[in-house]
Amino acid sequence: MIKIEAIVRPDRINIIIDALDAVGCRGFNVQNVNGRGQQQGVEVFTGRGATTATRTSLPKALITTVVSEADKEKIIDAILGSAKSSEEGAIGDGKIFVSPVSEVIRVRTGERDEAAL
Amino acid sequence: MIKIEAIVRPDRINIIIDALDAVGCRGFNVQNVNGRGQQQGVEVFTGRGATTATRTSLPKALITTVVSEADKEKIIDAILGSAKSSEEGAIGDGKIFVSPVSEVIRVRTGERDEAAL
Amino acid sequence: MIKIEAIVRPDRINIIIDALDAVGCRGFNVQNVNGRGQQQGVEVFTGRGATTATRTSLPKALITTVVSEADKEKIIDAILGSAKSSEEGAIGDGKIFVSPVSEVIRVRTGERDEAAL
Amino acid sequence: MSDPGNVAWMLTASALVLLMTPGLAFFYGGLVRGKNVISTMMYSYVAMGVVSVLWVLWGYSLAFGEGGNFIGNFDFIGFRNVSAEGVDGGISPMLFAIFQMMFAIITPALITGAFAERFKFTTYIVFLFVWVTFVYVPVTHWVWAPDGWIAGIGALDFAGGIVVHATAGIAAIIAAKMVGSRRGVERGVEPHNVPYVLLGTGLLWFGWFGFNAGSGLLADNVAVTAFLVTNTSAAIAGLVWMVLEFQSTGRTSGVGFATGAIAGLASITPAAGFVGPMGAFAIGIVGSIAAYSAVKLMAKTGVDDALEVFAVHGVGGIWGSIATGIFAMQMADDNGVMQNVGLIDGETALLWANVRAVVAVAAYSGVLTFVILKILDIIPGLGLRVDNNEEDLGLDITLHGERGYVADGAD
Amino acid sequence: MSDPGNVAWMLTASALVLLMTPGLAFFYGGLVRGKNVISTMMYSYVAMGVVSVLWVLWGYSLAFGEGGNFIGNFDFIGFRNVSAEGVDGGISPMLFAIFQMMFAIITPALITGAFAERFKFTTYIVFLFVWVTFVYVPVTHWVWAPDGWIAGIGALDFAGGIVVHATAGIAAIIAAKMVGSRRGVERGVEPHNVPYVLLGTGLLWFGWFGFNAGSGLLADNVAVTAFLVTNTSAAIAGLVWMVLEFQSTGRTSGVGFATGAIAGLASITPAAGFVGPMGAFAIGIVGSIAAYSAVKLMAKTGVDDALEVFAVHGVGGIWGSIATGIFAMQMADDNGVMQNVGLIDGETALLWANVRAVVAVAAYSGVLTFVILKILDIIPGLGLRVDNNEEDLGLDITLHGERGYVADGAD
Amino acid sequence: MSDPGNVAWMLTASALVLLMTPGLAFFYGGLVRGKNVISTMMYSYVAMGVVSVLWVLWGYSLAFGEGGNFIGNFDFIGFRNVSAEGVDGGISPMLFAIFQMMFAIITPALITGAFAERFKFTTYIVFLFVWVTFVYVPVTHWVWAPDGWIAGIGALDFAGGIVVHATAGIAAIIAAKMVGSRRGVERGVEPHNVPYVLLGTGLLWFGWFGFNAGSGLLADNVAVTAFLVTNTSAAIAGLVWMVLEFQSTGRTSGVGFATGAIAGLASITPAAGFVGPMGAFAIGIVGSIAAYSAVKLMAKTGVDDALEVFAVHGVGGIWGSIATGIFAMQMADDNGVMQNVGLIDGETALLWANVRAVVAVAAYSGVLTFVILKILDIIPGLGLRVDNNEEDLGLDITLHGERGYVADGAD
Ligand SMILES: Nc1ncnc2c1ncn2[C@@H]1O[C@H](COP(=O)(O)OP(=O)(O)O)[C@@H](O)[C@H]1O
Ligand SMILES: Nc1ncnc2c1ncn2[C@@H]1O[C@H](COP(=O)(O)OP(=O)(O)O)[C@@H](O)[C@H]1O
Ligand SMILES: Nc1ncnc2c1ncn2[C@@H]1O[C@H](COP(=O)(O)OP(=O)(O)O)[C@@H](O)[C@H]1O
Repeated sequence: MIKIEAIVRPDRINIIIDALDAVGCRGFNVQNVNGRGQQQGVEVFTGRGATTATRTSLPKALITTVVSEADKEKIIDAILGSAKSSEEGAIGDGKIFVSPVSEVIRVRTGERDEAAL
Repeated sequence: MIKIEAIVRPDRINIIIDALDAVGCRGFNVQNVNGRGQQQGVEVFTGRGATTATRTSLPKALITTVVSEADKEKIIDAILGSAKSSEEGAIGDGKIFVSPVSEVIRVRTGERDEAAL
Repeated sequence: MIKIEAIVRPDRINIIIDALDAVGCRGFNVQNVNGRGQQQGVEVFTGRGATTATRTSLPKALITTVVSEADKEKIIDAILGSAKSSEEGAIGDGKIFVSPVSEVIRVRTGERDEAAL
Repeated sequence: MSDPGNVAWMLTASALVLLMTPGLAFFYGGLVRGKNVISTMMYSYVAMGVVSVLWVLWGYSLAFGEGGNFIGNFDFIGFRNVSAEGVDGGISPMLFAIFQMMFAIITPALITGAFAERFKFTTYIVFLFVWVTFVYVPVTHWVWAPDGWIAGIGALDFAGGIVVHATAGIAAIIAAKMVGSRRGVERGVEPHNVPYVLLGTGLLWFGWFGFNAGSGLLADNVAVTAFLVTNTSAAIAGLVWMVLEFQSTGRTSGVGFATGAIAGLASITPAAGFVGPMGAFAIGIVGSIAAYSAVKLMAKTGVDDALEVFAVHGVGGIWGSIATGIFAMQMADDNGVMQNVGLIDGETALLWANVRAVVAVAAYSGVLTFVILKILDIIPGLGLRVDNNEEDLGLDITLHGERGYVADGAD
Repeated sequence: MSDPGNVAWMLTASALVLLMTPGLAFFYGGLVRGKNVISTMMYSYVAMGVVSVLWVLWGYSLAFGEGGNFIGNFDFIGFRNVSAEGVDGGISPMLFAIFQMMFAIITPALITGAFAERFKFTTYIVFLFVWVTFVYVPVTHWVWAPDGWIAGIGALDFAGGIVVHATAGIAAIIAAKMVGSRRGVERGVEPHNVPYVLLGTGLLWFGWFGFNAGSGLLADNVAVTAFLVTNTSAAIAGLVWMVLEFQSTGRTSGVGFATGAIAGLASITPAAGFVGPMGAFAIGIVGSIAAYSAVKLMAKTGVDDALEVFAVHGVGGIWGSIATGIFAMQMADDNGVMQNVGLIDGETALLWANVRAVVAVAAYSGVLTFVILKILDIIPGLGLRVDNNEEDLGLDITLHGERGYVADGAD
Repeated sequence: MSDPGNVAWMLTASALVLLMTPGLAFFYGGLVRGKNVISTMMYSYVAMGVVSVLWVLWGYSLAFGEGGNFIGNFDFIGFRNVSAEGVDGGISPMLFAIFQMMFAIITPALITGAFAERFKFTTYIVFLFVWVTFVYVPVTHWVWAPDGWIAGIGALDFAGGIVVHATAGIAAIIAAKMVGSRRGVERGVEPHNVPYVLLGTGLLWFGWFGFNAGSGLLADNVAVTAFLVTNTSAAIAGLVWMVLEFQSTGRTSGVGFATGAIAGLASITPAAGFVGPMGAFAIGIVGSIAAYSAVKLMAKTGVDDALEVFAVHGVGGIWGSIATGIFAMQMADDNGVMQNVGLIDGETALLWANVRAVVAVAAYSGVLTFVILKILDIIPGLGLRVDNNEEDLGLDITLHGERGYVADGAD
């Protein structure tokens, strides 16, 4: 089993989730993070508004789903197809990370691995 | 070393932490996520209350602890034994994911791996 | 490629990010978690202030960056060099976890692996 | 005709008392867990809806109609015959009825702190109608209608220590016991948003000036003293709570100071028009110590009065009502001759009357609340408590279909 | 000289109405997504800046100068000749001008709910100046200046159902249509902070006592009735909305109760000085049902009036203005003889006048708002809408350089 | 007997000024980091406790007793001899004392913005008692007691530009310097909750009507003008700040508008009863520019006046006090003959008196604050600053045992 972590724009979440739904991925979780990459932070006011600083990072959302190897490509395709902010994409659209998971257990039943997904 | 990530109901956190304590796991961290699996989202109001939408996901908590392989089963048992919302368990009680960790370093001392846990 | 996750004190974040910048790590994300280790929680008031309880965990920040193996040590050194709360370090300064990542994809371009970092 | 100054002040005071209910919503809403913040606040807000309607339709009439010692009559149903015409040296009946309405709104809202995080919202709506009609309205008649029996025995309750705080406080503990403890609160609940608690405290303190300094119904020197002692009691009681906390834990919580101040406000309420600043100090100090001790005691009883309504409002209001009998200053009688009133001037009549009043009202509120909740519990489709799953997920999302806070992104 | 009581009440009422704008900021700010909370609140706050200045410089003069049927004149430019000296049996012109200023502030702020989360802030500042000058000021003159043509046809608008709510409501729907829908709101937007919505509701309800009970300009019995019916309509309208919601979904949202209450407040506004509590019930109930239905209907039109300004304020204000013609009570004429006024007493003149007034004002506000926005859209450097990237990131960080909430740690 | 209208207004005004302190708590609380939100708010809230008590016990007596040029006496200790009986054409001494109490509460609370996020709470409690007694009380006596020496030289401070804002502003910068910079703020601190800043601004603006329009102590035409100019100055100053910000960064922060408005309010305070709307424009515009520049300058000094108390309140109050000498309008003397007062009418006496007053008060507040803090620093068990670990973890959890916000789940 593998874990797919996608860092995406917060405003794309609903559309990405629909895409995941469409390819049959119904288990996932989402959280808010702040991230930086090529996309730089923005200038923000600090103190009483007359002085500014640069915010290092911008809000991003992190979707995590653990799936069987077999489903990997279709999930990735679903994300790639839905996460771009525009046709051409723009810096800051995000990244997908894939990593191994050795075991999965469903709390309710104690089922393990593929059965637990 | 392995990382154990447990997605659980937010209202079980204290009880799970007590169970972890009991088996001697004293290092972990917790965060709030929103998740979906078999348990579906709920209907919520949007706009000015007269229209509704379906919330895709529900609040969950994610406990992460990195432990040595040897401790794996007792940690998992502790979680399984404490995370269920009722005797029989209910959909949405959560999942445990286990994945490899290749290195651990303690910031304070620079100690590595098992010594750093 | 590997994922480096550093759990650190929230008040060190800016300094750590500067250190990451200095060694050329410009992609990462940050989130807030609550954690416990050797550092214990603190006593807090509950209810109407006249009764207390012990908070299990304290606020920590989690910085995650995915980098190529080659960059691992310099990133770790950058974090170790910037995350301590004082010269000697103190309990609760945090931990670094390293784990494998098998694939990376840039959403915008579809580039994979090292090219996507 | 009413003097416009008195009208101006009583309009303002009425608005101030109305604002206390949103203030209470924030005070209470901040103290619960985030998954129940809307639910907790709505207990207060919906009281502004239900009780406003009820009061106009029948509440005021039953409370202040000339019906006899125990209850009013139907003369003022739908505010019929409630004139807006001013009267010399006073305010119009309608303005009085409006001012009183605001008290009727906040009293049941106070109770909700006891059963927050688990009481069914639909049942609560019914409870509001029934409890105000059968508990609040009669008690108000007893104490504040000229022909009420408690007014008759000479008991004094300036702004509602008996009518508001004692009734609500006793109802709270009964309700908390009957509804049962919240699931999983053995370790105590950390307030999810302390700034809301402080905001609520600020609005309550502010609004309480209308509550107490308005209760003389005129913009006169009684209003001025009432204003002063209200502020004094709140201030000293907040400080005393802080000192008690500091002595036992070495820290001083915001919630503690706020709670102390509210205890001080509840305590001074029945006495506000009758005591001076020194009386206010005494009342505030003792009120704070008593409420603080009551919170500690409640922790041992195992009754989950979630937001300590009994310990703070009930104990405060009861203490204040007794204290009125102790510290009330000399007052002029109908012939303008000064009469001793309080125990400190050697009179026991008022103290005794107030004690009887408190006991009677507490007993009445306790029994009636018990009976009302018992009946609501067994009516099919009602019932007091949400089911376990709803409680675990939180009442906001399950009963109100909303979450208090929704983050962008994380759906 | 003015009676100090009237001055006291009108100073208080002015402050209360001023507070409604921060209240609105929280009401609206809670309903949007977190990334636009500051932007949404600033639409209201900056109106306190811009309109206060404009009103002193030329707004009041054009609105209340004796210029003729359609517009005032320049007599009071910069508050020249606006005396603070009290007048017997009334308040000074300056106090009247201050009270009116607060209405001019909140009216354009109401509109902003329609285009929240996407309207350019700089353009909005210009819009404020232009819209208040060319829409609000003339309409106010028509309705409330003694020589205004709508006053002349005998239409009655006690506290702004026409002037405030109808103008803003119509402007809102026009603006929403012209600015276009928000990106990605097809599924609806969950309010990001319901406690803020409730806080805003509390402050609005509180401030509305100044709005309505101040609109008689005296601390007298009209103020008292206006106070009562305001509260009554808000209360029943909130409850009605809750019942409608409960019937269709089995749940009762905090936002729904709040929205109903606001609809009730908007509905009673034009009638507040002319009806009794029974009229208030009728107005509140129908106003709430109408606004609820309008929200449902709007969802079908595809016009993204983001915070339902038209459905709630527009429909409420229009209904209330018509209802004034129906339920207005008998009033004394100049000779003190009671005259029938409303349809329920068999008179149609007022109803007819108010209908004409609403139609004229709605048409005027709609056309002018359209023209103003069209012009602002094509002026280089202005334009109505932020670009897609700014909208996606949120207006707070892109236009205001701030985030509503910044967590420690996570930079 | 007092006219009920004056009593009504002054009760209202007193309540409004009291509400400013919670307003300030939110204004300041929103500007700091989330880990210090309770700590920052408690600095304000506890002032409501401490100063209310102190004022009744000895503060009022020392401030307004007839003791001589420099300090009052003990005649009114414990509010002895402070009558609540109204007086013809005015308000009772007790109502005056209450109104003044609210000023004494907010003044030290203003200072706390300078040392927020690092000052020890226990030491702060002691500081409150000492600073109010030895700085605020004497200065108040000098300026506002009829026998005070500053009143004697003919200086005018309508509502506290000198007494409140100059004293607090100077104390703030001294305190900031002595306590030292916060750890790790080199990059500036983003306000953790901008809506709180805006809420605080709304409540302050609202409450300031009581502050300024109450300072004439009557519901008369002076109150009306003071109300108007207060609003005008706030409005224009907020806009000016926004323009300055926009010119330098292309964006317009909510905090900036808010800060400008507060600077405008501080600036108009000493002049509120003496100038008209045009004066208010001048005062607000210059006040905003001066405060904005001061914020920029402060960034270069390296003094970490965390929430810019000196730059905003100090500079605003000082400018306003000087501006009073410039723009004050003609006033009637005791014989009813109009006299020129301000520089614009060619008189220099008032300007000169006010400059002397400001210098004297600033010097006094600066020196005394320095001495008081020095002493508190060396008293064993006190000390000004928390230790590094407490500062890093945040004062909320370490000193108050609470976290501002607690999420469900994540323990
Ligand atoms: N090396 C990395 N490790 C972890 N997260 C990263 C890394 N690089 C980028 N990210 C995350 O992905 C987001 C988008 O990356 P960015 O480089 O800005 O755009 P793009 O991927 O389109 O070039 C960042 O905001 C950050 O959250
Ligand atoms: N494939 C998955 N990947 C990541 N998280 C998952 C996955 N499936 C479920 N989860 C998480 O586990 C939670 C519980 O799962 P759910 O399927 O609802 O219940 P159960 O495990 O009892 O069948 C979900 O809310 C989600 O947060
Ligand atoms: N085994 C673990 N798994 C996951 N997180 C851990 C573990 N141990 C510690 N942590 C995290 O690291 C933080 C610091 O650890 P702690 O033991 O308190 O200090 P130190 O590492 O300096 O001894 C904890 O608050 C927790 O968030």
